[in-house]
Amino acid sequence: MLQEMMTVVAQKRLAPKIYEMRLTGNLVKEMKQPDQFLHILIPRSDLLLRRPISLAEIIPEKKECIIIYRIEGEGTAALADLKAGDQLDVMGPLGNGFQVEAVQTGQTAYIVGGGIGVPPLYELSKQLVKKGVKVKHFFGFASKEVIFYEAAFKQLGEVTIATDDGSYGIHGHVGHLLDQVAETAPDVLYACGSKGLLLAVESRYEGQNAYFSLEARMACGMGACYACVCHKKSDPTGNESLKVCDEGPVFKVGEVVL
Amino acid sequence: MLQEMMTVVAQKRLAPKIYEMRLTGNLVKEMKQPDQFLHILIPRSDLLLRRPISLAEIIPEKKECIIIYRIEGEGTAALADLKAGDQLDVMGPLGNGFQVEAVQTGQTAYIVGGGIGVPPLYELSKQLVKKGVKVKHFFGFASKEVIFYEAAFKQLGEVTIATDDGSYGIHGHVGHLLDQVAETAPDVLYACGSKGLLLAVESRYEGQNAYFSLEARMACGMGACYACVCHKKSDPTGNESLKVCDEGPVFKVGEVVL
Amino acid sequence: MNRLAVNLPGLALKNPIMPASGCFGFGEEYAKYFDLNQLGAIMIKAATLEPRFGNPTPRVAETPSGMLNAIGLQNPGIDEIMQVKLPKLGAYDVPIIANVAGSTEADYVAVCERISQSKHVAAIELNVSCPNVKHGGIAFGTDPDVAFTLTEAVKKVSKVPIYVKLSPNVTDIVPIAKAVEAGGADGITMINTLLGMRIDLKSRKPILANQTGGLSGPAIKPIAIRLIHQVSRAVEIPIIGMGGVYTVDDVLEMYLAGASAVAVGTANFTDPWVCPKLIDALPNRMDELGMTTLETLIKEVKAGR
Amino acid sequence: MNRLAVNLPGLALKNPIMPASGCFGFGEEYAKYFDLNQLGAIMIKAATLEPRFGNPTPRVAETPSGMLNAIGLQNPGIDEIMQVKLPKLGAYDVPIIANVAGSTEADYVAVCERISQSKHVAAIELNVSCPNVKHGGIAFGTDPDVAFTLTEAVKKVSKVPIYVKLSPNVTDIVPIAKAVEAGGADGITMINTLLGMRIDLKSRKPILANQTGGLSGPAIKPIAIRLIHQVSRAVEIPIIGMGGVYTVDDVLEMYLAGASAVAVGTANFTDPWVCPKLIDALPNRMDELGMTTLETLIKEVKAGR
Ligand SMILES: Cc1cc2nc3c(=O)[nH]c(=O)nc-3n(C[C@H](O)[C@H](O)[C@H](O)COP(=O)(O)OP(=O)(O)OC[C@H]3O[C@@H](n4cnc5c(N)ncnc54)[C@H](O)[C@@H]3O)c2cc1C
Ligand SMILES: Cc1cc2nc3c(=O)[nH]c(=O)nc-3n(C[C@H](O)[C@H](O)[C@H](O)COP(=O)(O)OP(=O)(O)OC[C@H]3O[C@@H](n4cnc5c(N)ncnc54)[C@H](O)[C@@H]3O)c2cc1C
Ligand SMILES: Cc1cc2nc3c(=O)[nH]c(=O)nc-3n(C[C@H](O)[C@H](O)[C@H](O)COP(=O)(O)O)c2cc1C
Ligand SMILES: Cc1cc2nc3c(=O)[nH]c(=O)nc-3n(C[C@H](O)[C@H](O)[C@H](O)COP(=O)(O)O)c2cc1C
Ligand code: FES
Ligand code: FES
Repeated sequence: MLQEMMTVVAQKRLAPKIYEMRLTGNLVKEMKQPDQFLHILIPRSDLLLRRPISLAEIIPEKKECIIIYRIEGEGTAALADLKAGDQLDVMGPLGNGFQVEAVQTGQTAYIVGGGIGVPPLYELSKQLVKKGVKVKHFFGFASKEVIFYEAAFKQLGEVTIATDDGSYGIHGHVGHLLDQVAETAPDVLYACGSKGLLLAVESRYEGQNAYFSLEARMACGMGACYACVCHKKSDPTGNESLKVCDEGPVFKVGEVVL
Repeated sequence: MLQEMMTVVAQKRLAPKIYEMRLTGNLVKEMKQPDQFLHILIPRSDLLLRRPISLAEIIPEKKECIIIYRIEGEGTAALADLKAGDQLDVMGPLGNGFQVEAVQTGQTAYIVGGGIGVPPLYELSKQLVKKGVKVKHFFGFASKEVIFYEAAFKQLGEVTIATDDGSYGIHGHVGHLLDQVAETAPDVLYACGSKGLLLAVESRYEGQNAYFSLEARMACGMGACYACVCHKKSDPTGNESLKVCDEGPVFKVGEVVL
Repeated sequence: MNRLAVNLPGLALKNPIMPASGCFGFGEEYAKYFDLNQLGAIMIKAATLEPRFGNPTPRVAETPSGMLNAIGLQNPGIDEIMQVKLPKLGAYDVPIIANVAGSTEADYVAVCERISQSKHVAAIELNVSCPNVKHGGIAFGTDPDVAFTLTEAVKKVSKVPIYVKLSPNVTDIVPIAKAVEAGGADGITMINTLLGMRIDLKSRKPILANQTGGLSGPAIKPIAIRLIHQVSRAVEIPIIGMGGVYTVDDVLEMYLAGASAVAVGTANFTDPWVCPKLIDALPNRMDELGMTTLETLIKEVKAGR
Repeated sequence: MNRLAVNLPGLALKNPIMPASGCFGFGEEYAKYFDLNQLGAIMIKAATLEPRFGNPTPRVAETPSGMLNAIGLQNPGIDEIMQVKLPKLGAYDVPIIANVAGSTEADYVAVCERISQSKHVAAIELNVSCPNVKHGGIAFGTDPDVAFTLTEAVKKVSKVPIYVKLSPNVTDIVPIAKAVEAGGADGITMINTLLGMRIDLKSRKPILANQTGGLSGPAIKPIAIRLIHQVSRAVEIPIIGMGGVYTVDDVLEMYLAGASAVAVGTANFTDPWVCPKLIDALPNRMDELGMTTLETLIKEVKAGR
């Protein structure tokens, strides 16, 4: 099963424009890997394209999953209008997410996120901790106001936060944070966030055991339309491509051209 | 006030595909005349044009009104999905409805309706009876199955029904009914229904004190776009027109070309 | 300073929002809904030399995020428009743009000459793009040479600036835009509707009595944006943009494409108050997007080309 | 008797529904979602002589009831398509229609000649209407003479029937349709996308890296219906209709306009199961509308012209 009318269990505003939605349905059984995404049909008949939103948490015992999203445009605004009991047409889980296999029990993982790239890192961190991996979180946010899930991440491991405006934690972006705080090379690094964040990660960790998650405008979400491609770094012809939706969204740092 | 987010109080299926919707709002204060219509924005963002639906009953003391509609296409189907408590964007009341002033206390009115043309005749009949006019109803329906409000009309006056398939009442259409049952010329006649019904009425009552209500595909509903025009019978040039939305929907029989 | 003010040939607009021709009648009906003085301008229904009943009904049909119309230029003719309709609009302090249609060059010239003499008319919109009548001018809007000649001819007789309304139903709009500019047009309005059809499944016939009709509404907005973007790079004269505008974001997207003012058609039918609402909402949205005045925005867009 | 069966040149279709080119890749991905044997046919992604990466990203944007795409004919080139992609599709009992694009007549001829030799290809769709690449063939689809010459040239080398895919971005489609018929085309597929644009309000730049893109989806359906209606009256060869088909009513509206089969593009992105769903739903809806078989319907529509 790859599509279902899931039911909204609860919806909560976490910060200005940022919402947490809890969904239930049989599709939850299929959800395994952190940073796989749901391809969500917005309940507005003039909006044809589904919206990709990452899984923030999978709770198989309750047949529930959580997504966290920020209102960016009409689609996410319509999602924020939904109430408990409403139905939502969901395809998924789609994509290749973060592989917890990339690190061993007892090793240390750096988890690097920025803004609305942070949500999928929660399920990742949970799975790593469960595996016995030591996790350290390095997060960048625009300001104190839009920080979410700090307490939840603290339960899993150390959390260091930077804000662009200095209103909380270290003043600056995640790059600064990594330079100042992340003294040693980690056993593995996972990152998700803006292009700036991914570039900062790439410049520091290319060639290492490091993975990041990309965003792309999508249509099909399942590999058929070639909307979401990126160039392969290793390809001299420039003709080969990787598709973010089904070959990603997670790639090894250095595998693709940002 | 000419537009309001009205609230659905209740929705009831009267017959296959035929629904009664009860709405409440301040707009009810403006509703006076039978067969004025509401111009309803369908709560589906890909449908831009409002739908004209006649008032079937005005209940000022409860700040409520009733509309009765048949599912014809996407818009009316979406209306049928609404539940008590839902909001509906309503413009109106619009148009020139039936004038109860066309008949005097103590006189007799024939009320002629067919199928989904019957609803506005209910408010008309109520107002006539209140005025002390004797009402006789002549209704045509496709079959027994889709008859509605018979008991309610019977409370107001005599009801004679014809069905196309003979499954109830007289076998045939309203024209037959008028020929067979309506022996004498009434003091006034009001009609609403399909084009066939209107033609039947025209052929029998043109030049008399008779009025009918027209349908037309509309855009603005308030006289500006000229979508809903019909020709004037009295105009030899063929250039003059009457607009169903604001000069109608009710015209004197013989005033317009059907 | 009024940050919404825009100055175009013949049109000192207090704000850039105006109802599009054919979607607002001659204003009388909407005057019952709001004070017309709020509007930047009004584009009135097409005027022809003789009265026209227009096409048979049904004249409108619905399509996904759009509508088809085949009104067929119904209007009471220039005499009644000059004597009755325009004087009524004269009561408002709003520039009136008269939409002129015809089936021959002589028609256009005659109507433009007379209507431009009305003290209530600030500018003319030359409708060479109506897809709904056999000789409704669309031939004038699809051939650059014909468009040039017509523009030149009406410019000679008109006492007010001429805005030529372009059709999107062409392989390449740029030569046509350049031709009307060369013919002396003071501005361009665009886009008129795209030719479309809907067929009823039960009757198996087109829903519109005229068979085809003009497609308008949000469905065509991306086509309008593309065409305005193209034309604004090819000509110097200003563009009044239209096609599917429903929201304040749509208005500003038209500006970013290259428009200097914006007309609103179909949206009036969904919400008769849409024009005053857009005017009210513009300043806030401009603040959010760091846009100071519309005149500045126009300059910035031009500089960014 | 199979009431959904339709016979077209080279295509014995068990039902009339096929995914449109570019919206279904080479079928592999959708094969994970349903059994491709259910489909009437499959129109595969455009093939060019050389591998193409296509346009930079973003390549898609959303519009009201539509979308823009500027994929730019990304494909692995004819060699890999012949050696890898087509054999995989050969596993299914579904006619494959190969979409061919190029920037010169020689390109088209070379690709058509080779791909028509594949035993997995039942027909070729000649894409002379891609609006998204500088030399993507649209010039071949907007000039009747060029369209005629190209059609004639590929007909000479092709072992399978040729369907020419027409562009809606033209002033008059009829001469082009007649030209390809005269050039020997076995059928027409229509419509390709309309050229559109969206601009981002924050960056003030077009959302698509390619600036413009092709508009598809329900928004364009009334334009497709109008064009199919026009062309079906002007030529004798059959038309495969497309443009905004989402529902079984849309499929039948295409038939009433004059189509003989129907392709589904954008709808696959909203619902990957849309094609099998449409196939399932057709018989019931045909019953309701008193339509016995599609072959009869095609004849009735033709007779009613
Ligand atoms: C794999 C993946 C996972 C994501 N996970 C999350 C998440 O967990 N939480 C979250 O808030 N956001 C996430 N996003 C971004 C999210 O998809 C967009 O913010 C959302 O689609 C915007 O939709 P809209 O209708 O509100 O905006 P609009 O701008 O109105 O959308 C218009 C179109 O553009 C697309 N679009 C706009 N912005 C983006 C974007 N940044 N990325 C991809 N498509 C975009 C939309 O999908 C839609 O097709 C993810 C994106 C990807 C690709
Ligand atoms: C003055 C007036 C009063 C009416 N009162 C009632 C009533 O009380 N009860 C009732 O059931 N129906 C009434 N109708 C008819 C009703 O408006 C249509 O059935 C309804 O608009 C169909 O909408 P749809 O979306 O379901 O159908 P669709 O076919 O999907 O509608 C597409 C478009 O066509 C228009 N349209 C389709 N059929 C009609 C029609 N018969 N008349 C006008 N426009 C149409 C729609 O408004 C819409 O713009 C009235 C019509 C008019 C003009
Ligand atoms: C019902 C209707 C009538 C119209 N009549 C005219 C007209 O008389 N003259 C004209 O130039 N354009 C006419 N148009 C076109 C509009 O002015 C406008 O160019 C077009 O609808 C696109 O804008 P929109 O999408 O905002 O409606 C008409 C449009 C509609 C919907
Ligand atoms: C993402 C995308 C890619 C497309 N690629 C091609 C292509 O490679 N070749 C082609 O002829 N048409 C291509 N098209 C056009 C479609 O085949 C179809 O003609 C058009 O989208 C209209 O149909 P629709 O509204 O059902 O999508 C593409 C359309 C889309 C949306
Ligand atoms: S979104 Fe279609 S291939 Fe990735
Ligand atoms: S519906 Fe617009 S004038 Fe009647």
